Amino acid sequence: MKKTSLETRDLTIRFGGHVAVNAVSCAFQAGTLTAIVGPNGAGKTTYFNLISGQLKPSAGQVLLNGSDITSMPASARTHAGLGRAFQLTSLFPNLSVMENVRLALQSRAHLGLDLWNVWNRHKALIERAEQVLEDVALAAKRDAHAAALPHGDQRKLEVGLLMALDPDIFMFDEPTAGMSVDEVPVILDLIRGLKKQTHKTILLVEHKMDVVRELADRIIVLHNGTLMADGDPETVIASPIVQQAYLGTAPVEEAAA
Amino acid sequence: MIRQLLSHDLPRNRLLTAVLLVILAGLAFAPFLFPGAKALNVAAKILIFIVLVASYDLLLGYTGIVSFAHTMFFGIGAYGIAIASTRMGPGWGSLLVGGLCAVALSLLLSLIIGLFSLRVRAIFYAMITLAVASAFQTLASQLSQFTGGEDGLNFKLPEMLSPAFQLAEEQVLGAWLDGKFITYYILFFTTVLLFLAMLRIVNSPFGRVLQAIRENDFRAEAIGYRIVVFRTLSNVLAAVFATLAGCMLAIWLRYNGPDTSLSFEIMVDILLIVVIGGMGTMYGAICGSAIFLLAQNYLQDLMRIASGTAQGLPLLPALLSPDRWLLWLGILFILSVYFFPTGIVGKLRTWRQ
Amino acid sequence: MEQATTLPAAASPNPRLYTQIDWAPLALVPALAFAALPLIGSSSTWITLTAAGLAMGMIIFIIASGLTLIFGLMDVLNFGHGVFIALGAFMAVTVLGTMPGWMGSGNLLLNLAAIGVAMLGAMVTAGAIGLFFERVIVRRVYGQHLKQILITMGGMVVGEELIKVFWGPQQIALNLPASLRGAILFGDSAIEKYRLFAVVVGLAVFTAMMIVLNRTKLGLLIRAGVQDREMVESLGYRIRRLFVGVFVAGSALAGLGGVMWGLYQQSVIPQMGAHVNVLIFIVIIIGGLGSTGGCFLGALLVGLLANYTGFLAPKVALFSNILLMVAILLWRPQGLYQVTNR
Amino acid sequence: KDIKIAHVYDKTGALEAYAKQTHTGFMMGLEYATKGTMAVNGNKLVVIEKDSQGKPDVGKAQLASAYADDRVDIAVGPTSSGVALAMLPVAEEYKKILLVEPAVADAITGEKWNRYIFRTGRNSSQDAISNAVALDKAGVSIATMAQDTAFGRDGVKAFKEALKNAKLVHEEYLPGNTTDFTAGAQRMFDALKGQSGRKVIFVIWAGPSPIGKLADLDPKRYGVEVASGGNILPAMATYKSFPGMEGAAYYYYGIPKNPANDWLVAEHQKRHNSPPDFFTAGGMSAAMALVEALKKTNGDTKTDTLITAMEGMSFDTPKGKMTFRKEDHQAMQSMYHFKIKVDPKVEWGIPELVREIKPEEMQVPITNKR
Amino acid sequence: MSEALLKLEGVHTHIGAYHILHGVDLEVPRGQLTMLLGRNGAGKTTTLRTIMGLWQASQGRISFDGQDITKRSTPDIAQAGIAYVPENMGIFGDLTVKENMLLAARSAGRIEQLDEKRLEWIFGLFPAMKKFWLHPAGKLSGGQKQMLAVSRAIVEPRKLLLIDEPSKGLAPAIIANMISAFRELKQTDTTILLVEQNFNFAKQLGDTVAVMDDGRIVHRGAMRELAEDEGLQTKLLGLSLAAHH
Ligand SMILES: Nc1ncnc2c1ncn2[C@@H]1O[C@H](COP(=O)(O)OP(=O)(O)OP(=O)(O)O)[C@@H](O)[C@H]1O
Ligand SMILES: Nc1ncnc2c1ncn2[C@@H]1O[C@H](COP(=O)(O)OP(=O)(O)OP(=O)(O)O)[C@@H](O)[C@H]1O
Ligand SMILES: [Mg+2]
Ligand SMILES: [Mg+2]
Repeated sequence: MKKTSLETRDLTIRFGGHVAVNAVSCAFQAGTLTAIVGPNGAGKTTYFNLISGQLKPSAGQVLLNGSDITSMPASARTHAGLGRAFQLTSLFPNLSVMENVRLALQSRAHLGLDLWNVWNRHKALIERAEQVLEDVALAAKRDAHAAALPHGDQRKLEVGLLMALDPDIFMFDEPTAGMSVDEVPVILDLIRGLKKQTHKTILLVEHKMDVVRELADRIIVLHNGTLMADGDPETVIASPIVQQAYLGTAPVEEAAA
Repeated sequence: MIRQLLSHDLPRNRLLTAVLLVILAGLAFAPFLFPGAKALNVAAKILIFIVLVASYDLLLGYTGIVSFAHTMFFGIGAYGIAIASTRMGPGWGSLLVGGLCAVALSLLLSLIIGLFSLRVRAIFYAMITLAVASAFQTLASQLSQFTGGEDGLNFKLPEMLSPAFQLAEEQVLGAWLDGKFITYYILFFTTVLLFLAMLRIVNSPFGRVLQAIRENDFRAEAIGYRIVVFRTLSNVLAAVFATLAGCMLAIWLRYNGPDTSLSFEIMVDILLIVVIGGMGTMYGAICGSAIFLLAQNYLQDLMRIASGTAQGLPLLPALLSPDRWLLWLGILFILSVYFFPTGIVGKLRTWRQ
Repeated sequence: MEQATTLPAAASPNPRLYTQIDWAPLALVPALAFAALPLIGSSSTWITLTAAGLAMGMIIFIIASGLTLIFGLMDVLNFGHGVFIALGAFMAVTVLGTMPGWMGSGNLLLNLAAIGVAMLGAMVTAGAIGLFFERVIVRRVYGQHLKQILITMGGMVVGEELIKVFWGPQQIALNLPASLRGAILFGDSAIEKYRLFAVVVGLAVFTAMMIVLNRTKLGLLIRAGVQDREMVESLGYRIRRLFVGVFVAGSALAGLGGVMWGLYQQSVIPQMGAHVNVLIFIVIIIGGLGSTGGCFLGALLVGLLANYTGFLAPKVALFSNILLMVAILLWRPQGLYQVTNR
Repeated sequence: KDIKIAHVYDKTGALEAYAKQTHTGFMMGLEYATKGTMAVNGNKLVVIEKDSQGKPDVGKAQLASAYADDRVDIAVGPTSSGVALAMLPVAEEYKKILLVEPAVADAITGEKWNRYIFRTGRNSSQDAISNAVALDKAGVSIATMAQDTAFGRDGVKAFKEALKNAKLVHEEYLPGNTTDFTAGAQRMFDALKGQSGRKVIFVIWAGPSPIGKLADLDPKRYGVEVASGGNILPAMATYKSFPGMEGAAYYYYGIPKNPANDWLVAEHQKRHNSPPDFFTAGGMSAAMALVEALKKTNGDTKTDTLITAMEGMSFDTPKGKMTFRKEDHQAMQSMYHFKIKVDPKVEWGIPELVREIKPEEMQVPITNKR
Repeated sequence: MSEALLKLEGVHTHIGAYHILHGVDLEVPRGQLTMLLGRNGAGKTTTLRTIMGLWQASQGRISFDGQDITKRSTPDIAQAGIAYVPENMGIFGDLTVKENMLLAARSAGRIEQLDEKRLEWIFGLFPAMKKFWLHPAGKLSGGQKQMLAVSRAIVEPRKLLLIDEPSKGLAPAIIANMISAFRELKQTDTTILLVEQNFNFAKQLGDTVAVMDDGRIVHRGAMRELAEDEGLQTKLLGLSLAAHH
């Protein structure tokens, strides 16, 4: 039995009258990649926001390695080992690609409150940042401003920030959306690499079913904020609810890939 | 060695380096190069504004916080010295006590303001600080038993710093070694020290986080920086440096009043200098202060000449009258925001790498 | 596939959720008034103070309305707003100066006509200068708050100096016309005639703004333009013209406010705009930065509280605005009415 | 040898308009006193203008620069009391005379005084006492309304001390930037309305006069009158609402009868197409005092010589004869008890002379320490 | 092949100091759906923005429906009959879904004037639009925003739609709806230029195709050709994903 690293209990959030995430209880295990699927607006991103602390739940708890982190701010959760890449790319636009990654590493090294040394005294951070940029295939653009990158490269940098944080729990929110077909493998390889490290827990929101099918150890389905299905990929994908509500009555492109 | 002193944040441009060296030399040898009460006064003001503006740059240029309460801290520093020297009589002890109390008060106030309002939207914060600063100014003029009200406080300094004190009987290289001379050099070395300290702060890992927060606070929080802590700290640091600048001002003027250190005009001046010099560069504070204060003090003289030559033309003499110097300063300012959005330093740096 | 069967307007799951009127701020004004009554004691004094305070609030609303309009729609914080107020007031001096006959006569209609002409003159001038201001100064800094603050501040300095060039630096008297002087008595309480006039003008401005903003597409378009100007242009609208239009309207309102304020002060000085800046900023912060209704209520609250504290504890009156602001912000950190999440 | 005089005044800033009048008056005064030669005893008078911008720190620096860089012999100015107070120690440091005109704060010739300070302008006490003399009758009840500043409080204090017969029933202090007077007025009405006899609100206010606004609140319904001192001409426009109002003024061009004033009024009308105002007369007085002193020393500008000459010196001004009191160097001068007359053709309420209050009638306290 | 509704000839675009488009030649035939493909940073978005007049072409000529629109302003170009769905969706977050749609319907002054039939058709395609009709658009989920952006472009008939990656972040069911929507639009004589990364999506829809690389068009032809030629796909698009299967 694998160890449960992250758990949500009855996690709920309401916006006005709308229940975006409705009493979701779910446990995630280290060494497992769980894909979260569901129609648009099902509450996947909101669920992530609740786990990583961008939103406060109306009810329910988030537990990390057994301890309750529901009242922790987002920054503290990051230090506790939760890492997150965003669906809508969120970078430091006027800083260089290198600096974007370095800042993440610096946070991980708890150096933020160092007022006295010059930033570049911490050589190890710089070397590590270069390594991360290699990994996400952005080494050539290390000095460009993040804002000037094309959309696909921005997505890669978004993932790069997450890699730099090197958390125990990785949360990817549609990491490959808008990325060109030849770039997608870069990200997929990274995720595959992570899967090899058995103590990491990976959560992945993804609409591309081929990707999900290939990577996921387990799939959970959110629909209208409720947890509708949970199980191994084959069963879940085959279930009528997923076929109808998510993939649509006429499954289209799947065969081609 | 110099790299280390400058925290590896060099001017990065020949011309800029040259400009900075000229300003540094001018300030270092001002009592010898430009004897005369007015010139020395301008030089001292430049020193004070370098500290004040650099501290504001820390807040605005690096952290992206627009605050109008910066003069409040400047004023606290100046009042600290003024009130202590008035109450306790002239002496080094009064300076120390006044300075320390002022710093303590600034720490407390900036912490409160920071915690209270750094959670609200940036533009909201700007306007709230504006209101707070104006209330503080009212308060200062109301507490007239302490602050001397609208009239302010005139006070004396320790014997050694008073104009009557003479270090040597004779002039040395054209300068009288009097109390003013000593005060000037105290200000000069304080400025150098404080500036280097601020340069170090913005180039520390902490300073880098401030820039990240300026760029995208949401993301900064998400990668693990508690932004309330960083913003508040940046606020507190800026406040403390501004307070020290205020102490310097009071020591130089041997006077303080609400208009001298708390007025909104000074706030406008600070903003102008930051922008003219170049936001988020630190060196901008040096270039900006030097240019702005020279303009402020000598523009009127220039205009006197200009309006003389424009005599007889319609409207022009009225526009060029030395009394309208603010008009031209305002126009210069608007133009500089347009054409030098990155300020002198930014312009020089991109001009020829 | 699910088919839509109902009409679009009724299709929302819970439309009331987003269209409900928020009553709490509205109740604040009467609440404040009645809370003051027992403290003041004499009811005639209370009526005098309340009426004066409400009317003062109306005047403040008029001078602040242009600023809220420009901020609410265009997200531009115009520090130069005060200059337009001063400009309006100085125009009133000039215009009324040419009509001593109408002003001096005791005939109410002639007096109002004279003021009407002055208002028109002030609004046209302020609007025209606003056009220039938008073109030359504000145009290039849309969406950049810091630069807006800096540039409009520069504009304020320049504008104030230019007023000195044209009208001189000294204070100029601006007398009320004969029939608006003095007060009307209700028993033992007195209400100045001019304040009644201000109430009428204030209500007219408020109604006009509410109609234009809520009953036409204009407000929507400009709010959209602030968020994503390129997109609005891509939808085929000439957003630039609209922006100019709003800026001109806001400046004209400031001009109108200047006439009202100048007549109230009975004198004008070039610095008068700068003097009211903090006051109107407080009002629009209380209102919620850009909400017309919020600004209106905020102005009334400021006016009332200033009068009550002025009577009960004059020292406190100095800080009444800021105390009110802090109290409101503690209650609602975004101001009385929040203009969505900008 | 030229005699250098610095005029340090608030050329720009909030008091710009007042400052301009002073400078015009000062220059005209030099011209009049030297009979157009601009020289005393063969020494040419050179005036250097310095702008204090209405800021105490700038005033201080400008004065220091005038004494040190321009090597002036005497300085004159400034307009604002705050600036003046900051400038006093500078005169002491440089051991040069500073002739204060027209800043009014009592402290200038009071606790902050030093022996290099002279003042031709009137001080707050003179203002207040003369007004008290004008209003002080038995059976009169008075409420004062003043700004809550040192200026206002000093004024009320001096006024109160000078009252012998009238009864002071209420002191109202309002913030300096008050725009709405309803609340304050209401409190004064409450205090006065129960009184019998004549009821007066006396207003001491620097800057735009608020009495027009008081008039709009209809004080007449309680039988309350409003009284105030003189002011500059634009400010006296509001006085038109108060025909018959009494008070005491420092200067109004139509009141004093003497050659200097006749010349000033005629010349000013000729050159500037307007009558001279408050501060014009003050500026001229300062100039005439200066020339008189230099004449006494035969153009000697040594500070001690000048001080000796000036202490107790009497000199002519557009307001008649003034005398520098030996103790505190304050110029003792006449004030004018007036009554407002309204003439539709004139833009302001005209203060008509009731009586000249001679310096001897006013016990202006000496508050400095020598 | 039918005549071109939109035609780009030798278009160059600079952004600041960067030279992004190096002479783009592109024809969009009337009544057809043209796919514009290419890897990240190839210049697809820049091409669309240049057509809309959001960037100025520094060289070359763009003509639409027989008129030269190279130097026209963006509102002018839009009024000529072009709707645009930008890469970042361009949602007005402060306005409700309804208000967003209302602004897109230029002919309508008030909401009641929106074409009801068309609206129902859109609600059928994207049920979420109906559900969140009066919600602030900024609170929608990523995919819902994308739906709104597309809905806005089709709320009124236009001659030409320029759409930048509409499928990203959409659930398969919705993608299927969108495909049928575009097919229906083609029936009503609407011309579409679509930028896409999702080749499977592109394959099902496109009539003609153009592939960009490094600011130039490197391939033009019928979609069917490219769909059948895996070698060409790998060469032009680096379709290596197939290799993992
Ligand atoms: N504002 C900008 N400043 C500088 N360079 C830019 C800017 N916008 C785009 N670029 C550059 O222009 C090139 C083309 O970008 P464009 O966005 O058109 O690519 P794209 O084909 O749409 O890519 P993607 O599929 O990632 O969206 C890229 O190299 C990008 O770095
Ligand atoms: N701050 C908010 N206020 C109001 N409603 C919200 C807010 N955030 C999300 N919602 C609503 O909650 C629902 C879930 O949104 P969420 O972003 O979690 O969907 P998602 O599953 O990530 O969809 P997608 O696949 O399109 O990204 C949506 O209907 C959205 O409108
Ligand atoms: Mg999502
Ligand atoms: Mg693109």
